[in-house]
Amino acid sequence: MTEDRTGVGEFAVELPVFSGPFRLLAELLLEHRIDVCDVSVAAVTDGFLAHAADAERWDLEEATWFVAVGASLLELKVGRLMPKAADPDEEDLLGGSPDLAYARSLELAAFRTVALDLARRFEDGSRYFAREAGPPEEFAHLYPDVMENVTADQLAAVAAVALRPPPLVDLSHVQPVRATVEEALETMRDRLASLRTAWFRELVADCDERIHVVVRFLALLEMYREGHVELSQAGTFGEIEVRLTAANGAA
Amino acid sequence: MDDIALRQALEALLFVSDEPLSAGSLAQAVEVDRRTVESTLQAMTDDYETRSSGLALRNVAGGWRLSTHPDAAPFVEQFVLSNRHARLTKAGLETLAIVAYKQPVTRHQVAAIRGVNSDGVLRALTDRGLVSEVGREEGPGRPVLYGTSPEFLERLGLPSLAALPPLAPLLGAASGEDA
Amino acid sequence: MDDIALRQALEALLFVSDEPLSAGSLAQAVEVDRRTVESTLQAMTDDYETRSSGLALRNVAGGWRLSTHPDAAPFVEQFVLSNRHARLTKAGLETLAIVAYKQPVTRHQVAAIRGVNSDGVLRALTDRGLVSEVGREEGPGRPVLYGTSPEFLERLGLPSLAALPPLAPLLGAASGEDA
Repeated sequence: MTEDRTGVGEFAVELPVFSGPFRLLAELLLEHRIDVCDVSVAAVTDGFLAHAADAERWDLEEATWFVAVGASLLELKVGRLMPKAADPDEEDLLGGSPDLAYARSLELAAFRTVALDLARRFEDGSRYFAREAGPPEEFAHLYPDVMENVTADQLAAVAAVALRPPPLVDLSHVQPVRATVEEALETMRDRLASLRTAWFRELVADCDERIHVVVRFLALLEMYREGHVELSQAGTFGEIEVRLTAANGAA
Repeated sequence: MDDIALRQALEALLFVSDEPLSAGSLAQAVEVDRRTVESTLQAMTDDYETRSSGLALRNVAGGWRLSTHPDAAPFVEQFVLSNRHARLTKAGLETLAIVAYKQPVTRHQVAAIRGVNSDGVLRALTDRGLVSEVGREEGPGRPVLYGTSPEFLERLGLPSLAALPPLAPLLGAASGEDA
Repeated sequence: MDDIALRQALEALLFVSDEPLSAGSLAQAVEVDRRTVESTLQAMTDDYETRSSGLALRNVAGGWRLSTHPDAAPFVEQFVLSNRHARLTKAGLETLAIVAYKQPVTRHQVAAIRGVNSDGVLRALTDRGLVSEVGREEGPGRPVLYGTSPEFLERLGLPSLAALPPLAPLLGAASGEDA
């Protein structure tokens, strides 16, 4: 593996689908020119770590860049790997013709406008409450057989609607990694508020999985970027000391 | 709240309720003192009568209840008899479905699921012999537990409760994207 | 039957029904000609309004429906606590609009217009009683056709689908805007 020490992105990777500088690979992946599923992010990471070990010093900015790109790739990959509901394919949706696609986008815009009008009418309509109690009980004797037209399937359908748990909040649009970084940020702020100074190792002691450690590290970088913590490391792969900055401590 | 707004609120509440409402609970709902509510209800009773309304307000055992006026009873009877497709009200069907699938279940649990007080509906279903008291729950107040009756199964032509259509496939089909 | 008796009978019938009643079926029930029934219902609608009743009569979903007056809504809402009036999501409204204007329409057609799979939303709208299966399309797979339900019109306070705001001017406006 040849390495150019001018920048972390220049380190070369050797993969079945690509060999060359990592920065180029990252661009190709982000532009969807290479399928992210054909790339082992772990192998790329190993390459980066080997490069970093050879490097004379650990450059935090370069490391951040690598982690950010790595996170994007993981996110892309997660997006590709997660099962999705069987959507109609793109060609179906666009009808195959750009003109038709354009006409449909106009149609959808019209429906969205109308939907606003429907929302207003629903809002007005929701202020009227109809009576569902049926005839008062003095008329109950007139219809002895209330079950006449009721079927078991009908009951099941009604029960399913009544008993269905409230829908889960749809998180599909949230980037999973970022959401977790926010949590990790909170955790790190809480810990450091009491500890003030800690080893990174201590801050991730309760992490069960590597992804959690990665996410805590990202959170730490975020705090560093905002000047809330200072980081120091004795040497490559040495212990990372995390210190709450004075400004932050005063808050 | 002025008298007109008070009457409006009381009439609306009595209209949607499927059982008698006490003056106390109505007073609480409209946030007006009970005495005022009672005298207003009395005045409303007379009003329905004098303006020959199709409705009648009555102070019965459990409280105040809006009902059809006796003069209109022949039409209502005929209508009820001819209206063959809607014997069990929506409320009745929903309550019966909940009892069937959640039994044994308390009044309170049914109300929590439906989002409305369901005492009247449960009583009507009990009167019909479709639902029955099957025991009491352990714990404070020992509330009555309801379940479906053998007659319920018979009417549906089912050998046992186990023969009710499974709910899981219907529940499982719910998607993350809701309307 | 004189006007007072007719009003009384109509009010009582509207009170006991749990769905909108057409002028025709009301006319049949009270044995009065339809035209008289219609003009009486119209006069009653105005009456409820002018005398600040807690009730309101509306011509919705192809029939007449008695309900509480919107002015009393805050009290009723508190009392009923129903989740039936829960707001629809954007996706729900959009899908509902498409079904309303394109009905009868298949799942696939809805998805093609929205550009996303809409099975979950359609399902939720069906559960909420706003959309229903209205048939099956001829052709391979015989896909289910969806349409809006009478409850949809009732919730919107519309007498019929013809009363929906026209879509054509919006399509024109949208096409004039940008490319």
